Amino acid sequence: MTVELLIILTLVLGLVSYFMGRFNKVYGAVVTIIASMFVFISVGYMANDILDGSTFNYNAVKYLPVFATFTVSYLGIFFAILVTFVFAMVSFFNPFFVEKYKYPAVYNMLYIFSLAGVLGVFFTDNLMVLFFFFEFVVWSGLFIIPLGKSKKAAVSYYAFSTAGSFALLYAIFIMRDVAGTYNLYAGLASVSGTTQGTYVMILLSISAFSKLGAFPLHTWLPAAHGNAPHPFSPVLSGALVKLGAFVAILALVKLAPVGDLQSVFGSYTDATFLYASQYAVAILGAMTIVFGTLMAIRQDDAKKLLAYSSVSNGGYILVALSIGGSVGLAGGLYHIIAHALASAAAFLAIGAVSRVTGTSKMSELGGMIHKMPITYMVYLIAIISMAGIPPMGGFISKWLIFQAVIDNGLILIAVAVFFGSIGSFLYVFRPLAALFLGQELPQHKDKAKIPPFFMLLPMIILSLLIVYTGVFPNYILGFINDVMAELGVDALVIGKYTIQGPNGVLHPTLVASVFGVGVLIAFIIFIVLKKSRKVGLMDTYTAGNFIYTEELMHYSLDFYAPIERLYEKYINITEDFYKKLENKVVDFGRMVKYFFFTNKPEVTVFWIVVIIGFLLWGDL
Amino acid sequence: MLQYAAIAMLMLGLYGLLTQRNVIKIIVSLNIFEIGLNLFIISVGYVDDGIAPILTSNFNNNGLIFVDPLPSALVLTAIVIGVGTTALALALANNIYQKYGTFEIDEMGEE
Amino acid sequence: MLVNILEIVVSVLMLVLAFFAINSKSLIKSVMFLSSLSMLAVVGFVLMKAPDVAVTEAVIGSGLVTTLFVFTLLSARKVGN
Amino acid sequence: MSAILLIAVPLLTAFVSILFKKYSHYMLIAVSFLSVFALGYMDLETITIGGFDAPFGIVLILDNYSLIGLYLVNILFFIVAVLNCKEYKKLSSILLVSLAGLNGLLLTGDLFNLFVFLEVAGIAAYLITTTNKKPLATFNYLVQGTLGSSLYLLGLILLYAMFGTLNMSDMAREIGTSGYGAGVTALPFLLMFIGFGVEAKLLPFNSWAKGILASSNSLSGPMIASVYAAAISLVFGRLLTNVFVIEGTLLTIVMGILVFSLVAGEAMAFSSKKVKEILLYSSVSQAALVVLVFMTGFAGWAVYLIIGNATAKLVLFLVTNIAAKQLGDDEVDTFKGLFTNNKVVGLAFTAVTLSVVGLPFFFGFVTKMNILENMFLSGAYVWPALILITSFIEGIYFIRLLLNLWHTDGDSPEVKFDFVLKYVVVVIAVLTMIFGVYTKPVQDSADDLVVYSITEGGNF
Amino acid sequence: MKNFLAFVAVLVLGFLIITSLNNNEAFPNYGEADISERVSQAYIDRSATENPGDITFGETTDLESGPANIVTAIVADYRSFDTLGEVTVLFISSLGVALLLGGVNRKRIDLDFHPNFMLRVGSRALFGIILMTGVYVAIHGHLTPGGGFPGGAMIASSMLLLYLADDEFRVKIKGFKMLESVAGSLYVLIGLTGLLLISGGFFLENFLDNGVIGNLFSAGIVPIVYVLIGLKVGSEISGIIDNFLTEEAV
Repeated sequence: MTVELLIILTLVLGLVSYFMGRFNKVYGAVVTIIASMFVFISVGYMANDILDGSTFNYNAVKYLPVFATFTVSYLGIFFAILVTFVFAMVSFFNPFFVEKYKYPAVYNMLYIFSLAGVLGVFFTDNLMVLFFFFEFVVWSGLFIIPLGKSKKAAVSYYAFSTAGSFALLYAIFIMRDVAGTYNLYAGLASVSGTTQGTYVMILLSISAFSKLGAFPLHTWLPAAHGNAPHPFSPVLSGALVKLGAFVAILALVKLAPVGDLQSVFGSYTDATFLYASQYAVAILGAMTIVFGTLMAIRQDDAKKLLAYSSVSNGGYILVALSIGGSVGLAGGLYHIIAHALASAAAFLAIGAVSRVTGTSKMSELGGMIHKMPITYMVYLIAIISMAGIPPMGGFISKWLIFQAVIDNGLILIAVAVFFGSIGSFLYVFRPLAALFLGQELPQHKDKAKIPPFFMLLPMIILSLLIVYTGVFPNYILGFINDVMAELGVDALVIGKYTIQGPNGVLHPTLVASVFGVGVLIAFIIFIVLKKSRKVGLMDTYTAGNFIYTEELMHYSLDFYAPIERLYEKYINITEDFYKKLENKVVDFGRMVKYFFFTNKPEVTVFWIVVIIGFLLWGDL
Repeated sequence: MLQYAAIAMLMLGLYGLLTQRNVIKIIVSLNIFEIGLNLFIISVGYVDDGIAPILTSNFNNNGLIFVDPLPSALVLTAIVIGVGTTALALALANNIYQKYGTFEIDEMGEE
Repeated sequence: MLVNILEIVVSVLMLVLAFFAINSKSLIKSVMFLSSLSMLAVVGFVLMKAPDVAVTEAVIGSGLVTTLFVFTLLSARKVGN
Repeated sequence: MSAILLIAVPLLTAFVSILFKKYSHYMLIAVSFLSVFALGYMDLETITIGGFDAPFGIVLILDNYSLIGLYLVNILFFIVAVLNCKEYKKLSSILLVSLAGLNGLLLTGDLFNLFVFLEVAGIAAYLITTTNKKPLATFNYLVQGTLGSSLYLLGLILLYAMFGTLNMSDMAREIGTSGYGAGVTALPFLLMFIGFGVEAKLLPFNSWAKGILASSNSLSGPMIASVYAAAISLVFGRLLTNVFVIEGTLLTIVMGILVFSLVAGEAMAFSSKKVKEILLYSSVSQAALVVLVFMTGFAGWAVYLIIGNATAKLVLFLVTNIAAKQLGDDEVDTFKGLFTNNKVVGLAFTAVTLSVVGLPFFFGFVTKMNILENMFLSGAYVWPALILITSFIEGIYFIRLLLNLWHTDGDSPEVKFDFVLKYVVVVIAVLTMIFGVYTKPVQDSADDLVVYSITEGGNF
Repeated sequence: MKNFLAFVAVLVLGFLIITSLNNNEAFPNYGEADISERVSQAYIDRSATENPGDITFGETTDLESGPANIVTAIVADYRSFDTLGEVTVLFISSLGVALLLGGVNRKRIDLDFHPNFMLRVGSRALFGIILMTGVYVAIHGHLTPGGGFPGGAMIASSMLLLYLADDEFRVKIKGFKMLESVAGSLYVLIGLTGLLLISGGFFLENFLDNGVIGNLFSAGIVPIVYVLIGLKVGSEISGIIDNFLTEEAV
């Protein structure tokens, strides 16, 4: 199975799912499961073969146009296997949600198409093909998002993604101009270290930022993730956003940096070893972390909250990649995995809740743990990983990133990184408390029940993997070392069970077992000690008053109001900026319309006179 | 001289189109523009001491200086085309008058 | 010489008539000015040795177009009443 | 078969048709169909009229370039005619003349003859727009159109006074060999450029466009925005590549006009809330893009751009006008959810819109990408950036429009599209997709077209 | 104020154009045009396809183009295709006027002017004379100034006279339509004859004998074409006049 064949087959499966979907909505959705599992397994085989040093030629191209070429690189495999896995897991949700869409068959088809697009992006070594598939993913997503709640979200998704694609395209043209070929590696190599390299780097960064939802190109992401159909949010956050990380690696790692930082800032900087471009990206990444965290704290909609957490995690990835070095890069790559798994699991959990309740707003939910305990566990594990608490995968990656930041003495960035980490404690536990704990709401009491097995299955698998990445990271880190070797970066020093950072050694397994013991003890205490008594919603009183109505007494609503008040004036700066930009364009358009389009011929005559006069005036 | 007058008439036509907001006046201006244009075209073909480009009795074309006949031919076409457009414009003016009851564009209101 | 003077007179008259035709307050006067302008243009064509054009302009430009203008104004006046 | 028949037969039929009013629309259909059909039997040649070779007589040039243009214009004309012949029977004779005029425009190799056909086609266009029942807008169009073609004639006469010929290729050769600088031709070329700019809707000269297209109907909308726009752009392109020499101040002015048209067109479409206005301002911008591509010397791709735009605008204006007629107005809000009940038409509409925006797998993507690539390779770095920025804006408002047309919170409006229309739009949509995927013939022939139209198109 | 500014603007523009043309080395000064550099020289010498040498009025035969009036030679022979287009313009604008002003039941506009008996009879007589003049001008188009267009316009103005002299008068539209259609069709058909019936022929080729230059019966198809143009123009303009002079019956 060559890459080309895989992509073509995926596209065909997409069409099959469309026609199946026309015939029966659910069958069509089942096809998406089959297709994405098929793709995942194929990529898995491919990865296995490549790791074993197989000689099978995956890159052969037979059917596609001549210029389409593919190269199975470690980097591509790394991303592909992660993303196809997320796709495969999420696809199990499709049959349960497909009923609600306006155009279900279209949803199924586009779901598979975006998968095909992702494969193309990761495996091609031709810049035009890269752009082609990049756009393909954008467009597939574009038509899925409005099937959810909001049309506006789709428009802003399109706007930012296209800005990114066009930046990429322009960068491609520059590389093509210098290298004389559309080959990805030749192109990147040819501009490395030159002036054009700077432009390419900036353009690729714009592309990466827009895709990754990093500050200041992040405004689309919460809207799109928050409003997309429930099964598509995890795909967006866990898989498609990672395209940005892929481009970021091209821009930050594969491209030799330009511009010594010291020549730009003189001796005022704390990062003498970094280049200006990398430092700028790192600073923006740090701002992204802070911004995402602050915004996530304020959200009421759990999906939006997770979306902002995705923004913030994108910031971590950018920081890690721009610092580079073996620790930084390894941290970045590991964080990509950790966040993909965690956010997919978290979004799936919330999707499962929303499926039965019809809302994902924290103020309208509560006490779901009673009916959906497994979903609760999944969500718990996911957010622990997101907050970077051992023994989950998020801890390992954050540890590596911290190591890299501290080791390089980047104080400003370190502050942001730590702030983000603490901030994530603040926000990830709010949905936990609001959605799952607390009082069970009467309006959802009857509807809530344990999700069907096929919805639980992917959630459980994801949770197990999150734990696995936290406890035994070394196998994956070994693979990451291969990737880094291909990228020309020194390998991270890892033992059988240890990770060697610059400031010390981490024993993930040991940490995990300590935590495990702690949890075990806590569980035993929980079992042994006297159980708390369950009371009904009415069977309680507050501040000396009896409660007479079954209304929600929510302690997680406006929980951080004091903190929010500190910055609520500034939250809309970027949105306002884009809004203003849009208004400027609209005003300009209106103005031109007003001045040029009347029902009198004099306007045309006037301009004719002016223009002829202008020409002849020049002659005088 | 007539050439300058022709250019000046072109400009007056433009001036009319630029300032007039009466349908009839606009058509008049357009006509002035076209007359200016026709004069200009003919002036381009004029030769001092040339004779009209018609062979008449007792003449041999050898040694005679004719004015350029091609501009005349072009102007013939241009005049007729001009009449066609003017007729159409006037018919439209008639329609406009029937619809709005006025020839003044400013009194018709924005559509 | 005579021709030159004639040219200048015709040119100046034409320009004056054109100006009046554009700026005249009354539409019918405007049309009449246009018609006389057209007649002068005929003289111009003759001066430039283009008899074919002169004949055509005299019949079509000056006669016919004026008639159409007048008819339009007449019918408009009817509607106006 | 001589290409002169493409002009003579419609004219003859038009003259005859006024005697048989009842059958005139059958004549229209028959003749426009035969024109398309007959194109297959035309040989590429230079046709002399009246037995006098160029530059003394008038010649028609049938080369690859005009053949493609003829195919495009005749097919689109046929489609529009078939869809409207019942409703606008009265206009059949006029449409026949307009067909002759358009064919003449595309074929002629003589600059003055071009003016004549410009007027023939132009007057036909004014009459077609009278069906909008907006006499003032039509009057405005007429005045500007006449002024534009008069300016073209003025420029032409200046050229004639300098170089003494009216034939295109002869003129180009005279200019090339005369040894005068570009300064002497700047004024005539500017005048001619403005003349065509008025017809081609370039921005400072197009105040007629809104009045005409914003209140267009299913005949005038597609006719003006698609058929006429295609023909005018193609002729403009021939002049730009073969005759005009644009340098120095003139180049600055022309580029200024084009950039302004491109950007302002998109901005205006972006700020519009009516479907027809969006389409019309977008076509202003597209027209400027076409001229820009011709100016930068990629005639072949400009032709494909024209083809893409013309077919797309045909579908868009047809669907919009039919829907607007049944719904009463063309506000986006009224149109919300239009396609939930008309999925077939909706899909076709979406496909062509996406092609205009430049989605991969569609024809528009292929042309746009190649234009950008070629521009970039020729060392022009600014134009691709500009085109990308405008496409970005274009994408946003088209996507916004599409989403509105597919999704609604309330009830979807009921609109009936007849079978022929459905068939036509689906075929066009499918073709856009086929040539978006199977790009080889397009890629190959584009280069031929460029070579041909520059070296031989003017019968050098 | 606005008008004044506009006036100044066009004045400046006119000045600029005149200066630019004066400075233009390629543009000939007024009266100094060099015809021999232009294609027109070939029209004067009739040497577009052959070299006939000197041409003498009334003697030289079988030139490539026969009319003694060089302008007519261009309009109706060398560049006859333009003329076809021009006729079409008039045709379509008469159609357009009919479309815009026409209706099913139309009656004359009341002109507030009722001609007396003398005027009516007198104008009938004058009508004939003008009509004859028009036809004459059209037929002699290849010899003298004038030709189809002024001739046609004269025919139309004779109709106009009838309209003005009789407030009940209306042209038989149907008849004019017929004339217009037949004349136009014949023009195209003559063109097509050149193309189709003569082997190796061209559209609008002058396939008849050119005869002696200066004779009434000379110049091949030119007089025929010019008469057809005259008839067509006459009927079209009469149609236009009729449409302008009538209104929808209420």
